[in-house]
This record gives sequence, structure tokens and C-alpha cells, in this order.
Amino acid sequence: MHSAWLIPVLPLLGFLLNLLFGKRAGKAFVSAAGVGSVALAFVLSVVAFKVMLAAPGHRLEIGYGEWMGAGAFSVPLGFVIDPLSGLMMLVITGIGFLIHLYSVGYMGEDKGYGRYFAYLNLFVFFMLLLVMGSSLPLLFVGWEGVGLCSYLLIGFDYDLPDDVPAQAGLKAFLYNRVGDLGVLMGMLALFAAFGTLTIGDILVKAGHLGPQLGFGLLTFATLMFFVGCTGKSAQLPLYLWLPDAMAGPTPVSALIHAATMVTSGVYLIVRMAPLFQLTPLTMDVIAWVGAATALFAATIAIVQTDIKKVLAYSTVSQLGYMFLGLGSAGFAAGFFHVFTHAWFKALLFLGAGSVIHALHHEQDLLKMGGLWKKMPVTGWTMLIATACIIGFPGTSGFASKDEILYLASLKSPVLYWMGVAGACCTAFYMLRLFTLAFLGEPRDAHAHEHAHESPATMTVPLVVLAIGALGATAFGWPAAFGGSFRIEAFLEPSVSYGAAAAEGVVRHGGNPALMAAISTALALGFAWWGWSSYKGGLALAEARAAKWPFLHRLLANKYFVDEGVDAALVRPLRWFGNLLWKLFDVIVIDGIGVNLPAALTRVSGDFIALLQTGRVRNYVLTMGLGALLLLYVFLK
Amino acid sequence: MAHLLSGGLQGYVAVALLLFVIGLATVLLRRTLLMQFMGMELMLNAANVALLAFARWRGGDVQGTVTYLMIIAVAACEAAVGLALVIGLHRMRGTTDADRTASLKQ
Amino acid sequence: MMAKDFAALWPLVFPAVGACFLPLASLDREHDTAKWIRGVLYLVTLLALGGSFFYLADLWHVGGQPSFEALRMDRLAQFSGIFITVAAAITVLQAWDHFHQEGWVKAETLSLLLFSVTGMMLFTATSNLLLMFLGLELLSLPLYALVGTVRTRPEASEGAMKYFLTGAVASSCFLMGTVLLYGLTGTLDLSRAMASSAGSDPLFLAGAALLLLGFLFKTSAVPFHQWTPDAYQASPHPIAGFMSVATKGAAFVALLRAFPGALSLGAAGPKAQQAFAVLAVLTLVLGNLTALVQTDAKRMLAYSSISHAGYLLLGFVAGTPAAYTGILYYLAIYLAMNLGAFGLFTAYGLVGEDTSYDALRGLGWKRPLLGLYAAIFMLSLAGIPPFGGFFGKYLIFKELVGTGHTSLAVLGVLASLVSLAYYLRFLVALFLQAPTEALERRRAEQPAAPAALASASLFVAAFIVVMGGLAQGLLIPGFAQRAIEEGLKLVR
Amino acid sequence: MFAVFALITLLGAVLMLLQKNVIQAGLCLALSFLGVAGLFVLLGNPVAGALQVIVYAGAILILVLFVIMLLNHHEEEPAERARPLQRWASVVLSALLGAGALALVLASPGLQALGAAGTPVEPMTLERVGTVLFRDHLLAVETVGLLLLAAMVGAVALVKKEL
Amino acid sequence: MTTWMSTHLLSFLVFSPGAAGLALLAFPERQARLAKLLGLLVAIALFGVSLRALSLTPDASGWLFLEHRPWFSVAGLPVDYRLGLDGLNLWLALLTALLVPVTMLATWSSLAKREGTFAGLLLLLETGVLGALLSQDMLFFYLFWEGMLIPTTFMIWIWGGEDRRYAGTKYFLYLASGSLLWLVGLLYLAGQAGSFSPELMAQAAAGLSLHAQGWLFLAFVLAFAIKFPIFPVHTWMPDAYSQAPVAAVPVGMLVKLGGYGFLRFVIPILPAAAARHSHVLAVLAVVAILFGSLVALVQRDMKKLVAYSSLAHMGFVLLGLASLSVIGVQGALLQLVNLGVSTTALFLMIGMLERRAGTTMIADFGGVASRMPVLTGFWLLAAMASIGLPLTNGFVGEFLILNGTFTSGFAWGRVAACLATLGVLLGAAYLLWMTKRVFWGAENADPDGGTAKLAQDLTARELAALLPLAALILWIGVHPRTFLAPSDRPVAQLLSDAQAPAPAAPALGTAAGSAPLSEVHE
Repeated sequence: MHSAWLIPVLPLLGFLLNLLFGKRAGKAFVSAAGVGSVALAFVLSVVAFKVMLAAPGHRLEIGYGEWMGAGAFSVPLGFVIDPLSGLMMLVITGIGFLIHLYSVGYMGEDKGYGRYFAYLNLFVFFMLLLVMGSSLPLLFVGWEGVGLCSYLLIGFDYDLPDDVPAQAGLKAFLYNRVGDLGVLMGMLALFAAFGTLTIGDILVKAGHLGPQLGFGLLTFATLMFFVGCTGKSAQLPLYLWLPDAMAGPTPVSALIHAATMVTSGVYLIVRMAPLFQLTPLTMDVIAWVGAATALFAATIAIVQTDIKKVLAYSTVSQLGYMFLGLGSAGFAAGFFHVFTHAWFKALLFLGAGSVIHALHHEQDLLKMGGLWKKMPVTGWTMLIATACIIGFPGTSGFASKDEILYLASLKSPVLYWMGVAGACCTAFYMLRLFTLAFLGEPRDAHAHEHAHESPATMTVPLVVLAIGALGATAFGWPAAFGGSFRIEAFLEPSVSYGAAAAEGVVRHGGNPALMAAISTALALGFAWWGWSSYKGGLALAEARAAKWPFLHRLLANKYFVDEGVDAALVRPLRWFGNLLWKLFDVIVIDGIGVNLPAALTRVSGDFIALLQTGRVRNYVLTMGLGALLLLYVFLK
Repeated sequence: MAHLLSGGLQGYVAVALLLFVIGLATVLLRRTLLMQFMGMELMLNAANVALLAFARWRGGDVQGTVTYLMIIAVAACEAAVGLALVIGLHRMRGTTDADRTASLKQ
Repeated sequence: MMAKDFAALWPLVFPAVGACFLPLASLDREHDTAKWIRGVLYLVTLLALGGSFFYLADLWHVGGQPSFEALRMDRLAQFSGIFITVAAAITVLQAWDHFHQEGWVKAETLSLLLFSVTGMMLFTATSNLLLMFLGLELLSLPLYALVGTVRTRPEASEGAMKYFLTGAVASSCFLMGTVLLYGLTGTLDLSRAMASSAGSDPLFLAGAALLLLGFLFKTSAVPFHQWTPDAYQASPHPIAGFMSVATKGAAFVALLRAFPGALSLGAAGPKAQQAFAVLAVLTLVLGNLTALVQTDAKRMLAYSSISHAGYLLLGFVAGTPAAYTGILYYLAIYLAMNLGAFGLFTAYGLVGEDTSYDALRGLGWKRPLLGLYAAIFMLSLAGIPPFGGFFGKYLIFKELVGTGHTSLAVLGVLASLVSLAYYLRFLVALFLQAPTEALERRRAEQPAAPAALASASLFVAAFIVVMGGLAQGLLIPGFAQRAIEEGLKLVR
Repeated sequence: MFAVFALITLLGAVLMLLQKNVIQAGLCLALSFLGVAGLFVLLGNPVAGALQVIVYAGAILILVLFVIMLLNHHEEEPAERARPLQRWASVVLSALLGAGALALVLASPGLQALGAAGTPVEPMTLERVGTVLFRDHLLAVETVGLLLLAAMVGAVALVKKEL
Repeated sequence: MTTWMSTHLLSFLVFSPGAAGLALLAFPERQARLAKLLGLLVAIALFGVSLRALSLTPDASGWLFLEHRPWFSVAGLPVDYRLGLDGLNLWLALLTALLVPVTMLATWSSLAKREGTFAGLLLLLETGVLGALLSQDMLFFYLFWEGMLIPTTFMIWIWGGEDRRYAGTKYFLYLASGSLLWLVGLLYLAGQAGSFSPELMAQAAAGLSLHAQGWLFLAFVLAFAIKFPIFPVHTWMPDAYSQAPVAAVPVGMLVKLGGYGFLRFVIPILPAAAARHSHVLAVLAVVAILFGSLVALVQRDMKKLVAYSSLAHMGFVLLGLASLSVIGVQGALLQLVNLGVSTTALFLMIGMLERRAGTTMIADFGGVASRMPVLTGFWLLAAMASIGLPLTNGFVGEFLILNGTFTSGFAWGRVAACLATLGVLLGAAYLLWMTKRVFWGAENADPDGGTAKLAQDLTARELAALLPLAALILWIGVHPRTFLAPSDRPVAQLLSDAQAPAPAAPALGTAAGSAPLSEVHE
């Protein structure tokens, strides 16, 4: 499997081809290079996956020598393929391929076609590096690289007059960067602790340690890693960028901001799971932040009118569930939600994209309606996805979310109820979305008239994704309902790599069936409420908004967090920067420290020059005084 | 103090030094170039007085007189150049007041 | 007497003879001397200087010469002789152009220059106080006249008068000092006087102080400096350069002979060293600060030459043979860079008194080569490596630090920082400031006369400055150090 | 006798310093020079005394007076401005130097010793002077010759009308 | 010829550009084009020659190439002609040789006047920079160190903006002030050592009192800190950079010497003082990082923004050096190369924009990407490198520095490293915010604004100038070992000679399974 390097390099090649020749070569070339490279990568990933499964310990380590290093510090250039990364590779290249395919239709008319595929390919490359990298710095390469691609793709329509995409891209990059700092500091701490940054070595060394109490290097490192996750995976408080990121093309939202990149935080934690298990404090933080995010974002999603914004907040919320699962020591559960979420959220986005495409880039839910007839494929697939996300029994969402909620309930009932509340909100807004878009009367007749089903390159991926979304249950089905959580066993080699004794996850006690029943029942209730609230148009919703204006405004404005950040952080920083510059740099250092001495020198020169009166008597007098001075020195 | 007046070496040297100071004072206090010029002549003369007095007390050293000769030649030379300068200045500026020829300054 | 006995005298004879005969050429001549006569005059002057130079260069290979009376043609005197003749030769080259630009070509000027050269050589080649005094007068009197020689310039006579008056007072002091030393020791020889038992007598010390004043006046150390800017500004550019270099150089070499060579023998040595320290500080501070605020480039150079006296005095404060070597080396480089700097005015064809920075505007680009020279001279004056000026300062500062005068060294570098500001000001005028329209018009109306010889002299000067930065091996141990070691008989 | 001539010398000098009229100042200077000549004679050096009268009082002073006449400025020009600082600083400086000079003379042991050891000497003669002058000081004589020529050339260069 | 070259390679590299430069200065204005062309050819040829250095192998004491002979000696204090190439300066020297032709190409048509003079000054500067990089004798070093101010000042003066006179003079005086005071310290130490060779100076310094060492350290650091520049002695830099659009690049060429000099001379000569005062340096470094970033955030002029950003980057370099750990120092050394590459690229591109638009104010632009897509691409790459994105050079350097600092064993190490990471964040903020305002968005509608005047994308020459830099950005990022390997041994040697404190051993899990719990609770 030495040729595993081909897997990431193929998309890179696609990137280079499209970057260099994308403009001059035709669309066919771009599509071939862009889609083909990912398709090939997918095929190779499948091969690699199989080889991995056959390998002892389900683990392939491939090394290509040293990447960077100095002194005692050395980072190998190497890949690890194990169940965790293998599955991620499949998701990335698989869903990635579908979305590439979908983009051929969706972006067909765009003038930046070549550029688009270049970026997308580059993203796949970085994402693959992220999951395959055998060391933290290599993972970090992918980690930051996907951020870059996200930045580039969000700001893809850079020349729009209102600047929104560019601003959103900037915002995404910066919020991500805050998280990246966390990862960076985490790496520093780990190197200080273990003297290596190779993931395997760290885990092996960590495996010899018992659970760590107090605030040591390890806790610091894991907390910092989690900070990184909050940035990349849009958790509180760094989630703000993700809703704005919807300014990018819809397939990008599907691939990057729903299915793959945003889940890399989960990947990181699962990858370092043994380490996190050593630091209970961090685990608590993760769980609580996850639960809070799940609930918080879900409430905001209720009142959003932009179809993609709803989905974005939904993504944030779902990511919160994943972290809730991780924090509750359900690494496999959390990751399983990543897996299922990848399918149905990608599907939701692509479906939304299909709608948007049909309506000529109309994204306002309030102007949609009645599309069910016009766009059957989209409608059906969207319905499946909606069912998944609200955890309709039998769907993959049901399987993954309820496992998480169950595990959370073991950790703390409060977490569980937060999760349930979030699930209720989810059910409500998803049905709201679906009802507003597909059911009821068309609210914009003109747009409705021109609406049409999308071309095959777009619908085929929808169908495939829908199948995937439903079929993901094959990997895990709650034991309480007669299934087995196969993915847990499957991931075991990754999750407990290096751990001396597989301590496993506490998953005894409680009543999983009851827990699931409560949450599902409540969610379905809210789903019905959502449907009933909007099936007759907007009147009811408007009435409710009028009734609770404060609440509505609070939610519609996303709790004013953006404004708060602006007022509390951005503006003070700029103000402080200005102060440093104008007051400190220009006046204190340059003025008092540099120019003032210069001016004083000059002024004293002016003063001394006055002694040169031009009168020769005066000169002789000075000489006389000089003589006096000399005589004094000689005679004293 | 009394032996300063008795015609001893100290008296001569004292006279010489005082003469030197008076010459310098002339240069310092008088504005007229010619007066300052005379002050300088006094200063040179003061040196002569001291020189010959020392020569006398050094056993009538002939070197003293020889040096004296040189000095008066130098004084004459200075007089020549100095007076030429005063004349030149007077031609150019129409003044022999040192304080009025102060256009070069600072 | 054998011819060999005159060996010490010959270097003086060439310029003296030249000086005596040159005036004859312009007697009974009409205002416009024929050009070939002018040429011959300058050639004769150069020959007189060249004869002396080559004779000295020849002597250098031989070493010290037997004295002629009190005239000692040892290596130090040879050094100063070479120094003075080179300076004078460069001056003569520049003078040709300058006086033609001014329309004032006179044989008297050259004669006076040669007299002054003779006086300088005498001044530096003896430790006999009488001869020193005569040398001092012989170098000063012609200079008084030279300052005012271009009588058409309104400020010439004023500058000359100021120089004369202050100079005469200073030489009176020198004379008084001489007399007091003679009186208390009975000898006119400085070394013997200093070594005598009367060394700590207060009157003797007063005499030494007055004597020192005479030297310091010529070096234009503060507070005996105030004549300098006025006299330089009044004099023709080459003469100003000559005064700033040769007079100062001769004074410092004579000071070397007087002080480390003789005065250090008695009680006056440490006192002198203290005085040097005080005056060096004063000179550095006042010279640099005043130079900083000048609006006239030539005046700035005058003040800068004052400040250079400060650096040289720092060498005396350090008071080691290496420091004295540094002084001589500094002087050698200073000769080239300062004569070069003053020569720029001639090369650029500035006549009359208008030597303000504004008059220099934009000239740097007119003739790039001259601009290059200007940059070299100014940066070297500021002590920026890799030019010779840096090494002069290096040698002196190194000894200062080595002898524990670190604070003085710090003052020195701060002073050179200030000096950098005004030397850059000069370059700013040359390269950065666009000429005003009036200036452009004036330049168009009165195009600067060509100044081929001045430019050639600048090339020589620039060459010396650059070589001073690259070939210290030749200049420092081979020239300056030998002059100190074999001239002052100081062993290191 | 010494006191008298010393008094004449100093008095003449001080008077010169204080004269308003330049010609009168010149005459006072002549008086002072004559006093100096008298001192020289007292020192047993008639040669110097004679030279003093001939060269200084005769040649140089006449030259000065001649120039004064030539320029036709007998009275000092009125001052542009009073310069009290210059004046008082000068007075103080001169006083300090003068007092210092006297103090020095009194305090100098070398001078005292020399004065005490003074022996009467025979008067200076021109012959002795000439002999020493041309035997031991040839270089100085030549230099003075050059100096005179230089001064002449300089003076001519400075003032000659048709140059 | 070859034999001469094989013994005088460094002399040739150092002095031939200067000689050529002087010759070019004498070219009259009307032959400026010829002069420019000749300059470019010379620069390219020199770069070619400099590549010979890559084939050298180090000798027993680590020199790849050494020329050593006595130069002159006064009063028992010899000054040597000593040029040496080793792992510490190899890449910096090669980079310098590369940047000269790159600068010439990039500014090929942006100079309104005196193009020949520019080429000449640039070559003179090359002599200065290479000389300083290769000198192994302190006084010899000082000559180049100080001498290189001359061409730079003239560049600022001649091709600067409105305030060029002030900026140029300030630049010269500012830098000279530091080095002149340093000279005093240098002379003192040389007097003690009886030599200007760093090795002997180090021996002499070790014998001095800590007090004296502290003063010497101050004198040494001041000179290098100003050149660096380090807060708070950096204020020459915004002026110099912003007033000299074209010359900003040459200025950038020589700032790396501050860090290099510190590494090459301060640490080995005054190791005890360096270790004692390292916390001061670290504080300064962190302040520089944060201060530079925050101030850059609010700049309105692109050049000033990049200038302040380089202040922040220099803070990283200093931090790495102050850590006195192999990792940190290696990172700092690499970061010096990085700055030469990516900051230069940024400046070059700003210059290209300025040539077309006549302005560098951010507000004058907007939507440049649609007019100059290729430039935008290069800009993004360089900006990402400057931000420190992985797979670009900036990441490797910054990461090594942070790593070295964190594990340096100094008490301040961890806090400083964590604070410094904030600089990484702010770096992204100011640079990308500026990118957004300049390159993204709709085209600036103002017909007098900058965007409207951007008629043409990069020319072939500009492309040729940027390509090598882009290649280096990626090369260093992808395969940093090429650039780190030569300095491995010298840095380790230098730090062990300097007896730097041993870096903290890994706190956990070094000896398999035996790490006691107590170690974790810090």
C-alpha cells in the first residue's frame, strides 16, 4: 500500500490541472479532471480500505521519510489508514465524488467553472491529508488547508457588489483560525509532554498513563484541541462563521460545511480518543458545550427564512450532538452521527441547492411553496433526509442521535434533556422548512412557473445520497431495538489504539429504549406542530411572532451574538490598534523617543549658533575665556 | 609687593604680564580695528620685555636679544599685513569698526 | 658643509624659492595675464611642491636625516611634509579652476600658498620654540592674506580681518608662552625645556598653557574656533580647503611633537591631557551641534572641520602610540576627504559667496561622477565604513576604549551620529532637492565653467579615501605608524 | 629707575586703552614703547633699547599713524549698540588675568630663584648679537627674511590698486 | 580561472557585485536601459555562481568554505579578512543572490527614473549584505553592516514617496545610532580579546564580570534590535518601507541580518548574558508580535500594513532566538529565509499594483481580482505564506519557533509561546482583511481610484520575478528539510558551545510507562 500517497495526490493533480489550464481548456476538460480525479481517489480509497481490513490490527502505516524537523523535533511524512481514517476517506471521496458530479450541473453556467473545481479538488486533497496524516502536524496541514479552501469557496463569488461572500469567507477563516490556534497550542503542549507529535507514538505513550486529574499539560492540550474543534466544527462560541458560510455555492455548503470539513473536529477527538479519556475535565467541557450548541443553534434555526441558513444552523446543532456524544465517551456514537449526518445533511443541502437552482437562485423560504409537484425527485429525497434528521424511527438519524442521547443521559440527565429539547426544535424547523418549500400554495407565482426538476447530474447524486442516508443504519442500530452497534466494534482499533487496557465506555444502566422513545415521541410531536403551523401559509407564524415580539426578534437576530462580538471584540481591537499606532507608535516612540531628541539637538544647535555673533571682539573674548580654562586646568 | 618695584626679575615679568593683559584688554574693549591692532602690538611687546628680562638674568644670554630681533621683525610683518587688511576693509565697507563688520556669523 | 647636511633643508627650499620668484611673474603685467603665463605659474608652483614631495618621498626610504640647526627632518617631519605638499598640490589644482571661475588669477596667491607651505613644514619639523614661532607666523601671515585675496568679494576682507585679529592674539599668547618657558628653563628647545627641573613651576605651567593655546587655535578647537567658519566662508574654496586640512594637520603634527614628544616628560603632560579631554568634549559638542543648524554648506564644512579637531583631540586623550598613529592616519584621510568636500564647490563651479545648500540643489545628478565623489567624501567624513574616515575614528576610539575612556568614546560616536545628519543634509541637497526655477534660470544663464583639474583632484581625493578603507595595511603601519615610532621615538 | 620706566610703560598702555581719539592713542602707545625702551636699557641691553625706539616707536608706529591719517578716521565711530556683556565680561576677564599674573609671579619659586641668583652682566653689544645671530641662528634669519617677503607680498596682494 | 574561483569563491561573490554596481553608477542617464540590462545579467550570473555553494561539503569545523588571511593590525589588534560559509548563512546568502535579480525583474518598468543607478545601488547592496552574511571577523562584519546603509538610504531617497527625505535620513540615522554604540562595545571586547575573531571574543567575554557582560549584551543587542527591527526601536521601518515602495524590497533584503547577526555573534559571544536576559528578549518579542499585528490591523496603506506585519514576524524570529533551543533557533533561521521570500513577494506585488495604479492606499482599491487574476493568485499564495498556512514556508518557521519556545526550559517559554500564537491569528486577520478590501468585492467604481487603472495583468518579467519566490514558498513549506538540514549541526554546535540551558525533557511518557503522576501536575 505504499502507493497510498496517490489518494490525496490525485485531487491535488486535479487542482493543479484546473488551476493552470482551467481557464483555457474547455468545460469538458475541467469536469474530467475535477470529477475524475476524485472518482479515482474514491476507487483507490476503496482498495485501501480493503487492504486495511485485511491488515493485522486493521492498521496500515505508510511512511515517506521525514517531513520537517530540527533538533529533537522530527515529523515524519506518513499516512495511517485504519478504520477511522478509512471510513473518513470513503466518506470524503465518496460523497465528495457525488458532490463533484452534482456541481457539474449546478455550476455549469458559472464563469469560474475551472476555478471552482480547482478549489474543490484542493479541498479534497487537504481533507484527505487531514484524515490520513500520521502525525499531528500533518493533520494540521489538512486542518488549516481545508480552512483555506473553505475561505476560497465561500468567497467564490468574490466580485459580488455587496461583498457578502468575501466577508463571509474572511469571517470563516478567522473563526477557524482561532480554533487552529487551539490545535497549535495543543500540539506544543503534547510535544512538551511526549517529545513527539506522531499520533501513534503519543497514544502509545499516553496509554501508559492512568486518568489524569487536575490541570496538567494533558488537560491543557486536550482542551486546546477542543478549542480547535469548536472553530472547525462550529461549536459555541466559535460557530458564528458557519451560517455566513452559506454565501458559498450550495454544493460547497453540502460538502464542506455539512458533510466533511466541519466534522473534522469530531475526527480529531476520536483520533485522539485515548488521550481525551485521560482528561475527564475536557470530556465534561466537550459534552456540555456540545449539548448547549445543539440546543442553541436549533432555536435560531426556527425563525430563519433563508433555506440554507436554516440548514446551516441545523448543521451547527447536529455537530453539537456529535460532541455531546463524544463528551459522553461515546466516540463511536459521535462518529456514527458524523457518518449518518454526512449523508442526510449533504442530501438536504443538495436538495436545497436543487430548489435554489430551480428557482433561479431564490433562497428565501417565504417565496417558495408548492414545489412538490414540480420537483418530485428533489421533494422525495428531501423528505427522506428530513425524516433522517428529525430521527424518525427506522432512519439512520434515529439510530445515531438516540445512541448519543442515551449516552448523554448516562452522564447527566440535564444533558439528555438539553438534547431532547434540541431534537424537538430540529423536528419543528425541519418540517417548517419542508412545508414552506414543497407544500402549500406557491407564494411567488413567477418563480414557481419557471421552476423545473434539475438535470440528471444533480438528481442522481440526490438519489444516491438518499439511499446512503437510509442505508447507513447498516453500520449501527441501537441494541435496544434489536440491532447491534457494529461501528463501535469496527472503530475499536482506532479509538482505543495504544490504550493499555481497553477500558471501554460505560454504557450500562438506564433504559435505552425508554430514552429513545421519549425523545422520538417528543420530536415527532414537534414535527407535527411544525407541519401544522405552516401548512396553511405564513399567517399563523406571523401571528405568533407578533405575540412574542421579543423572543422573535431575539431568535431572528440570532441572539445578537454577531453584534456582541463586533462590539466587544472587533471594535475594541481596532480601537486599541489605532491607539497603539497613533498614540504609542507615532507619538510616544517616534515622537518622544526619536524625533524629540532630534529636535532638541537641533534646537540646542540653534542656541549654540547664537554664540557665533560675528563680532571679532566676541571671538577674542571666547578665546580669553578659553585661556582662563586652560590656565585653570594647568594650575589647579 | 615691594620687591616688585625694586627692579628685580619679578618686577620685569610682572610688568610684562600686565602689559600683555592691557593689550588683550584693548583688543577686547575697543571697537576700532586700529586700536585693537595697537593692543596686539602691546602684547608682542610684553613678550619682549619678559624675554629680555629673562635673558638678563640668564647671564646676559645673547639668544634673548636674537629672539627679540626676530620678534620685532614678526611684529613689523604683522603690522604690514594687518594694516593692509584694515585698508582693504575700509575700502570695501567704509568702516574700521570691528563691530560693524559682522556680516559673517552663526 | 656637505650637500648631505642640507638634506633636512631641501624640502623647505623648493617651496620657499618658488614663493620668492613667483611674484616676479606678475609684476608690471596688465590685468589679463596671458594664459600661457598663467599656466607656467601654476606649473612652477606644482613643480616646487612636486620637488619637495619627491625629495621627501625619497627621504622616506632612507629614514631620519641629520638636523640642520634645529630643523629635524625625521619621519614625523617627513610625514607632515608629504602631507602638506599633497594638500597644497590638490589645492593648486583646484585653485586653477576656482580662480578662473572667479576671474582672479594672480601669481601672488600661489606665492603666498608656497610661503605658507614653507611655514608649515618648518612648524612641524622643529622643536625649537623660536623656529616654531617663526614657522607659525610664516604659515599664518600668508593665510591671512589668502583669505582676503579675492578682494572683489564683499566678505573677503571681513573674514581675513577676523582671522588676522584672532590669529595675532593667539600667536602673541604662543610667544608669551615661549618666553615664559625659555625664561624658566633657559633653553628654547621644547624637549629640553620640558624635561627641565622647573617643570612644575606654576609660571612654567602657565607658559605651557599659553603655548598650547597657540596650537589649539590653529587646530580650531573650541573655544578657539570662532574664526574658523567666518574665515572659511570668506576665503576662496580651495584656500578654505587648504586651511582646513593643511593648517590643522600641521598644527596637530606640531602638537604631536610638542606634547607626547616633549611635554609628557614633565608635569605638564597629565595636565595637558586633562585639557585635551575637556576641549575635545567641548569641540565635539559645539562643533557638531552648530554644524547641524547651518544653512550654508561651506559653513557647515567649517564647523565639521572643527568637530574633526575634536576627534583628533580624543586621540591625545587616549595618549597611546597607537592613538597617535590613529591621529596621523585620520589626518591623512581627512586631507583627502575634506579637500574633496571643499573641492566640490569648485568642481560644481559655485562662485562668490553663494554656497548655501540651496545653491547645491540637484547638482548631484548633473555629473554623476562628481555626485559619487560627493557621497564618498560626505560618508567618509561621517565615519561610515568602508571609507577611510571610519578607520580613522576606529583607531582613535579603539584606543580610547582601551585606555578606559569609554564614556568619551560614547560621546564620540554620538557626535558622529549628529555629524551624519548634516553630512546627509549635504547629499540631500545634491540628490533629492529639485532646483528652484530661479536657480535653474541662473544656471542656464551662467553655465558653470568647466573644472577639469578640480575634478581630477577630486578623483585623486576619492581614490585616497576609498583606498584608506581598503588598504590600511599600506597606510597605517607603513606610513602613520612609522612616522610615530621613528619620529617620536615612541616604542609600543 | 625701574619703577619710573615701568610706570611710564604701563601708564602709556592704560592711557592708550582709554583714549577716544585714535591719534592720541597712538601717541600714548609711543609713550609706552619708550618706557619699554627705557626698561631695556636698564636691563643692560642698549641694543634692544635702540631697536625698540627705531623699529617700534619709529617704524611701526609711524606706519600706524600713517594709516590713521590715510583713512581719515580719527575718532572712534559711534557704537551701533551698547554691548555691556562684552564690556563687563572683558573687564572681569582682564582683571582676573592681571591679578592671576601678579599672583603667578609672586608664587613662582623658579622665578624667585632665578631673580635671586642674578649676577650683573656687561651690556649687550651689537657684535655679540651679530655673531650669535649669523652663527647659530642662520635658519631663523632666513625664515624671517621669507616672512618679511611674505608679508610684503601679502600686503601688496591685499591692497595694491591695479592688481 | 576555475582554480582562482575554487579558492576565492566567497570573495568573488561578495565583491564582484559591488564592482559591477560602481561601474553602473557611472553610466549616464541616457544609457540607463543598457545599464539596467547589464545589471540584470550580472545579477543572474552571480546567482548562478552562488549556486556552486550547494555542492560544497562541510569540513571538520563545519565550514563549507572559508577564506582567511590577515588584513591589517594596529597595536597588536589584528583585523582579519575572513569570509566563511557554513550552514547558518548558506541559505540566507543564496536567497540574497536570488533576490537581487528578482527585484530587478519585478521593478523593471516601475522606476520612473535612473534605472541604471537603481541596478548599481542594488548590486552594491548585494555586496553589503553578502559581505555581512559571510564575514567571520567582527570588524570586517561591521564594515558591511554599516556600509550597506549607504545604498539603501539612497534608494529610499531617490525612489521614495512624498516623505522620502525624512524617511531616508531617519533610516540612516536610526540604524547608525545602534551600530555606532555597538562599535564601542565591540572595541571594548576586542581590546579584551586582542582580536576581532568571534571565538576569541567569546573567550574574553567569558572572563568578564556579569555586569560588564550585561552592558556588552545591551550594546550588541541594540544594534541588532534596530536592524531587526524589534519593538520599541522599530519606528524607522514603517517610514522606510512606505516611503520607498520599490526600495522596500532591498530594505527587506537586509533586515534579515538583524536576526542573523544575533544568532551568529551575540549568542556565541555572550551566551551567559543571553541566557540571563532571554526573558527580556522574549517579552520584547511577544510585544512586537502583538503590537505589530494590532497596528497592522488598522493601517490604511498596504505598504505600512506589510511593514508592521514584518515587525510581527521579526518578533517570531527573536522569540525563536531567545529560546536558545535548537528547535527554536532553527525555526528562527528558517523564518529569516521565509521573510526574505514571502514579505518580499508581498512588497513586490504591492509595487506592481502601485506601478499601475499610482497608489497603495487600501481604500483606492477593491475588486482587483477580476482585473488581475494572476496577480491575485500569487498574492494569495504569498499572503498565506505570511499567515503561516501549512505547506507554505511560514508555517514551518513559526511552528518550529513556537515549539522551541514552548519546550525551551525557560520559565517564560510556555506563556510566551501561547501569547505568540495570538500573533498567528491576528496575522490572518489583518492580511486577509486587507486582501478582502483590495482584491475581493466589486471593482472600485471611482475612476480616479486604483482599480480603474489596472489595465493589464502581470507581464512576463513580473511573472519571472514572482515564480521563483512562489516556488520557494512551496518548496520550503513542503520539504523544509532541504533548508533545515545544513544548519542542523552548526546550530546544535553553537548552542552547545554557548551552554544554553538544556531544553525541557518531555514531561510525560518518555520512559515507557514509568512517568510518575506527579510530573503531570505543573
